[in-house]
Amino acid sequence: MADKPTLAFFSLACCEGCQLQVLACEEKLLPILEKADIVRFREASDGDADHYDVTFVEGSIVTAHDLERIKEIRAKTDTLVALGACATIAGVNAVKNFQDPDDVAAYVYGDKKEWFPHIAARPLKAEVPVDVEIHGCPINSDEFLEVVTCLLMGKPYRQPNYPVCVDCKLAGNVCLWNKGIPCLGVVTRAGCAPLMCPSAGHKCIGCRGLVDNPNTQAAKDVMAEFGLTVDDVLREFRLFQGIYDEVAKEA
Amino acid sequence: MLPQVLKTSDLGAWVEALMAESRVAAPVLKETNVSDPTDLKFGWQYVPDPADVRLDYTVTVLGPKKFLWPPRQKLVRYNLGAGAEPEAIIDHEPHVLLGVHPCDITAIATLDAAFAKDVPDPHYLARRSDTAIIGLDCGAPCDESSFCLDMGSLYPESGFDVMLTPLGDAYFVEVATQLGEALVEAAVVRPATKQDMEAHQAFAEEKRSDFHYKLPYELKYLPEILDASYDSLVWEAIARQCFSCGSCNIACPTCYCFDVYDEVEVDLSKGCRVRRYDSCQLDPFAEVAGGENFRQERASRLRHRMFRKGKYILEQTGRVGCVGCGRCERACVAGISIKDTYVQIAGSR
Amino acid sequence: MTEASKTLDIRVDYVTRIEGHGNIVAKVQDGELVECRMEITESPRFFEAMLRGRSWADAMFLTTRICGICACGHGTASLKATEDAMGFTRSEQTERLRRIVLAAEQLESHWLHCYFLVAPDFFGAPSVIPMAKTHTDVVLRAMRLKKLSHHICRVLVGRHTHPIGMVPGGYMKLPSVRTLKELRDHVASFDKDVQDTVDLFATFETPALERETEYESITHPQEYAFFDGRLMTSDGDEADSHAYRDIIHEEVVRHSTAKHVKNRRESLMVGALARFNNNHGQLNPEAKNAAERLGLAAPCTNPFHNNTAQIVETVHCYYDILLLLDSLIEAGIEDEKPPLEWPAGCAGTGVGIVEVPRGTLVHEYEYDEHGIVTGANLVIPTNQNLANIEADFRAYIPQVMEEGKREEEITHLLEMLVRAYDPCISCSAHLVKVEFK
Amino acid sequence: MTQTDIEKGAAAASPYVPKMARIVAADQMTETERFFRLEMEGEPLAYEPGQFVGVTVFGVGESPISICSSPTQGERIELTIRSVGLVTGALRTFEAGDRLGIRGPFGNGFDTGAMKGQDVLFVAGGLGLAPTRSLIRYVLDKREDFGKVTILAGAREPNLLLFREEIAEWVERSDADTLVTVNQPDKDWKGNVGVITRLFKQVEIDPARTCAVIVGPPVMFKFAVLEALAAGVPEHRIICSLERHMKCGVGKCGHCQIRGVYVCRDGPVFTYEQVKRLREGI
Ligand SMILES: Cc1cc2nc3c(=O)[nH]c(=O)nc-3n(C[C@H](O)[C@H](O)[C@H](O)COP(=O)(O)OP(=O)(O)OC[C@H]3O[C@@H](n4cnc5c(N)ncnc54)[C@H](O)[C@@H]3O)c2cc1C
Ligand code: SF4
Ligand code: SF4
Ligand code: SF4
Repeated sequence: MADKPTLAFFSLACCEGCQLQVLACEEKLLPILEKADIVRFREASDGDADHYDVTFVEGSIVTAHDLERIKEIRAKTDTLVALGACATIAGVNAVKNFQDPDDVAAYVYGDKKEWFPHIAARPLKAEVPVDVEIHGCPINSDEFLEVVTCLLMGKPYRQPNYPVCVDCKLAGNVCLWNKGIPCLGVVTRAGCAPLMCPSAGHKCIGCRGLVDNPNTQAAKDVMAEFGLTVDDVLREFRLFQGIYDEVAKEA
Repeated sequence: MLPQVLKTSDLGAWVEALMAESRVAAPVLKETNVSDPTDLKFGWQYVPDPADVRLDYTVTVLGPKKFLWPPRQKLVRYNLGAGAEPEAIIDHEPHVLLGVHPCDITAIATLDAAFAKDVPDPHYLARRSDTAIIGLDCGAPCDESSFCLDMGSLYPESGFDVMLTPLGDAYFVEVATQLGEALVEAAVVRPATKQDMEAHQAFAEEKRSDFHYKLPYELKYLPEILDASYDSLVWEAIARQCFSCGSCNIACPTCYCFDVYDEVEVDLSKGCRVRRYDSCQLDPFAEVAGGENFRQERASRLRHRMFRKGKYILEQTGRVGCVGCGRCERACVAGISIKDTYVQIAGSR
Repeated sequence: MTEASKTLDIRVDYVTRIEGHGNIVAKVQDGELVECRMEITESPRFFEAMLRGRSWADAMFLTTRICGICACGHGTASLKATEDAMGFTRSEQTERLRRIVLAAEQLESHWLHCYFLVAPDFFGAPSVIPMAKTHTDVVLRAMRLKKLSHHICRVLVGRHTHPIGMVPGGYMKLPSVRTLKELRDHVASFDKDVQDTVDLFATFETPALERETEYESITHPQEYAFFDGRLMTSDGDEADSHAYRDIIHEEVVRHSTAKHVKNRRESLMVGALARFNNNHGQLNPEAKNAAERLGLAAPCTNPFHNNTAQIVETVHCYYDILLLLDSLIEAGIEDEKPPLEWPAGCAGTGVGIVEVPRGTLVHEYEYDEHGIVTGANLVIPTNQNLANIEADFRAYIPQVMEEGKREEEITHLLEMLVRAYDPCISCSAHLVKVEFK
Repeated sequence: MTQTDIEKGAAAASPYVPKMARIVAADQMTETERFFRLEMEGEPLAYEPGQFVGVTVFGVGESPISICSSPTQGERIELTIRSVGLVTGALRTFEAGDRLGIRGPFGNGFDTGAMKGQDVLFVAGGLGLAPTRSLIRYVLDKREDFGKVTILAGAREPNLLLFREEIAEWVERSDADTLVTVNQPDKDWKGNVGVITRLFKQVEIDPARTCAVIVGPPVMFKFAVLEALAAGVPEHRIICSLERHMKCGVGKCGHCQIRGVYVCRDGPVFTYEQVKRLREGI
């Protein structure tokens, strides 16, 4: 890495909420600006460069054009960081993958659907090598800062590999299952604390994808005990795609 | 000091007096169940307002352990760059834990033993020695998950400075230490009368009849029964439902395993070493470089927890590793119960 | 005026995004505007299709992901639509809490836009980053204010981007009165920053452009409407929420993955200026005072003044939040529980309309009797403005060419016009490239 | 615990604060293993062969690393570190003059007292040579205290063999038998080929007076133990050093626990008899 590494931000199909989470680091971004040059970040400024030491890309690949772009970006980048659920596990964009693609386009654009070609939504890693993943929809500002700190120090970032339950208990939350609400925290990768959904009283919806080696069989059994059908369970798991694969395989 | 009596209506004033001296942590109402508003959920908190204290509480997700040993605790601070100059961070200030149930008093004694043993851990012990404990006796089990009677934690003989026994509209106040005496001096109390003594006695008798043994054997046989069950198929069967989510460990008042990692400030000028609660049920807990994981199977991890709670901690510290509070069972989405497991293994081989 | 400036070929890649990116194309040949359009090239995301099959309990999770900037607005509209379909009547408490969140989002978005993207133009800075050194106090104030709006959302709905905890029928977790009091005191301490913002923007000079258009917003007899009200336009149309199609006519255009919208004229405008023009009489006294200091009076037909109207709205929302907090604190917090089940046998259509920072937002869902979405339509504010932006360009490009402006000046002004609409943050930061031929 | 135990402990020094050490020599031994010689900045470390230290790279973390030197060599300590992750990876760039944090020494170390007068058979595979070297040097430095000394060392490939020059010196010694083998030879390799257990055929073991010190990766350990047992060495005189995940070094964090035993405190050196009873040991 050069003396002052160059950072770039891009977005593909997404809500750009993850870039907002980066902005939400607020004054904590200032020391980063001292240590690195942000050469591309449309949400705050303009400009560009031929090569990026670190590139953060949010959003999923949903068109042939996106595919070209991510390959171009990859070619100019040393370390590619996938930012947020859309980029890491395809996020909500993938909900359409479970419907007929033609019908999807027709529903929104009617007889003009051919004007807007699209492909099945996929995460970055489906098309190019990704070096670091920051999960979440949206990402957690603190985790972003941690990743940047690691990158600036040249040390690898290790993402949490334990389920949301751990942080949820640490926060002293009453488990939602105890309140009769099925929550995906038991199989979802942690890292969202302190802004995790269960702390706001809501079930975990699995936006950070599955933890390594989840016991999805147990998840299905427990959900079935709660009177949920396979369809219900799939719907729960499907919102952020990554989770879907595992469960669908077994369903 | 002879036993005293504190009127329930004077509790608030006492808490206020205590709060003038130091922070006071106590159970407060956290929320009510969304599907059943009569189902109250309590939690331990530093009390913002004396009126919030709820000594009628039953169970909490986390015990008062978190005040003695914060879930995330900074151990060492240092500089990055030339002179690291690492130095210990030992922060503590006097505080009072008000309303600690017998199981948690016992659990704190286990933690004391673990952290004082061999190489003492001042990060815990400094907080501990600055802690005053006001116990609160239980007249009936919290719920089906509790088996404190079995685990010998229902009648702690020490580990508290004051013990309160609820007697209708008053608390029977017993002082166990000098510190306890100082605490009670801040309260409006009157010496216990003969009637109070009788009421206290009646409470004890009722308590005796309200708690029932749930294990089919005595606690002292548990280590042996566990040993005999090591190769049992029970572990595999139970573990099939286990998510390895770690909730059981995190909620447990006697668990003290931790992870240690370094945190660096964004300007890369300083860092600190931090520890946080860890769980032996998590996948990477026993993994070493090269990918070797000595407790790869869910079943072996689950067994390890049950053994640790029923045997290892006892052997290590001389104090019970499980106090029967039932928190792990309540926290477990899969409904895995340590009590039921201990019952089950009695008959397995 | 030189011959060269009679020809203009503007091609701006990645200017705007509704759900992302867009380009501006404008061509002038021999002084005549021959081509002018706004291409929306954002990858299509098909939210309406994706909603089908989702349950009533998580329609909001999906739709908040349309936009990270207006997530609370989408959430609010989505919940209103679902509650409408369920036949659920919200409590006063729920409404007050939702209003605060919606107002906090206006603050967040307007401040972010005005300080981080618009202000650099007036300070002659390329972006906010160098301003951290040259205008430290302004940048620090901007950060403080942005943080304040974040803090409000954080306390009430966990976070601003993709709020959690608010659900159909109420809240999964209610704040305590103590929390609200702390929040109120915290919010109240920003009074000076809010007023200083008005003074700062009062010193900026707005470019001249007058083009009357149809202004659309919701309106409410008792208040400056954000959360609730009937749809209206300045041309005199009014409609109930279920009849929103009487005013909002959507149309698919080839060069845009975002649909265009029009009513009586070729285009209409939504957003802060439209709301100000339609409802200015109901602004609170502080906001009226701010409008005066900013020199903004209704009706205002200069689209550049959308930024000015945004500043007026920040003042309104800020003081409104304080009032709402006061009323909640006074009433105390009732331990209300949201329904956990879909009402048996209930099926039908629900519409939720709210004003989000960029204008009127409509969510319409059709539910079956199990509470599963069977059809959906979403009208996004920036889509509604697209045709109007094109119309403004048609009016403005000849005007600035007529005025004999220099190359860089035109570039800068066109940029500012795009920014004034605040179609999204990323686009506003992007330079408009002008090539003189 | 009594009140005084708690109060005494509250005033105790934190066991988690590293002491500073300066690197006096650093050498890349193989592609992945790096050798360090350290000098403590305060008091020198008093340690036994087989003990380990916690090595801190500030800002990155800490790793348990065996001391591979012997206390008979003087005050400086030596470490051999394989780069596998966060901390060990960061150490790749550390050079002479750089500073590190050191905690410890931790663990029990080899019971040199019990080995006195006995024959010692060393079986060291791969990185296992690091902790073993500490004892080998100790035994060779106090040669008259021990009986016959046999050293078996193995590596996957010749260029992965650690301490090559030192091994060559050991081979030269007349008071010790040293045999080396590699699994996959290269064209320059002249010595033995094959897994380390094959070397057992070439040595004579008097089971009545032999201590077998076996340290290496789990597979190697398993088969080397079988060889030693077959040669008649009793289980309590087969000695090994275990690797476990460790976070504190002082018997608290629970990571290194095997059943009731904390490897950092009760180990890392165990007899095979003990390990066998632990069941989860290997
Ligand atoms: C008693 C003992 C003596 C050792 N002696 C040496 C030695 O002389 N030379 C040498 O190169 N290595 C030695 N090791 C192994 C060394 O400690 C690990 O390789 C090192 O801790 C990995 O740390 P890391 O930060 O580089 O890797 P990480 O990036 O943290 O992790 C890489 C892998 O190592 C595992 N790991 C992480 N931390 C530890 C830990 N504290 N203990 C064990 N595994 C861990 C992780 O689970 C992961 O699988 C010894 C280990 C023990 C227990
Ligand atoms: S992951 Fe979520 S928050 Fe991030 S860009 Fe995608 S939709 Fe937005
Ligand atoms: S809480 Fe239950 S499911 Fe989670 S690790 Fe513990 S036993 Fe397993
Ligand atoms: S093991 Fe379970 S019952 Fe026992 S003390 Fe821990 S949480 Fe309570």
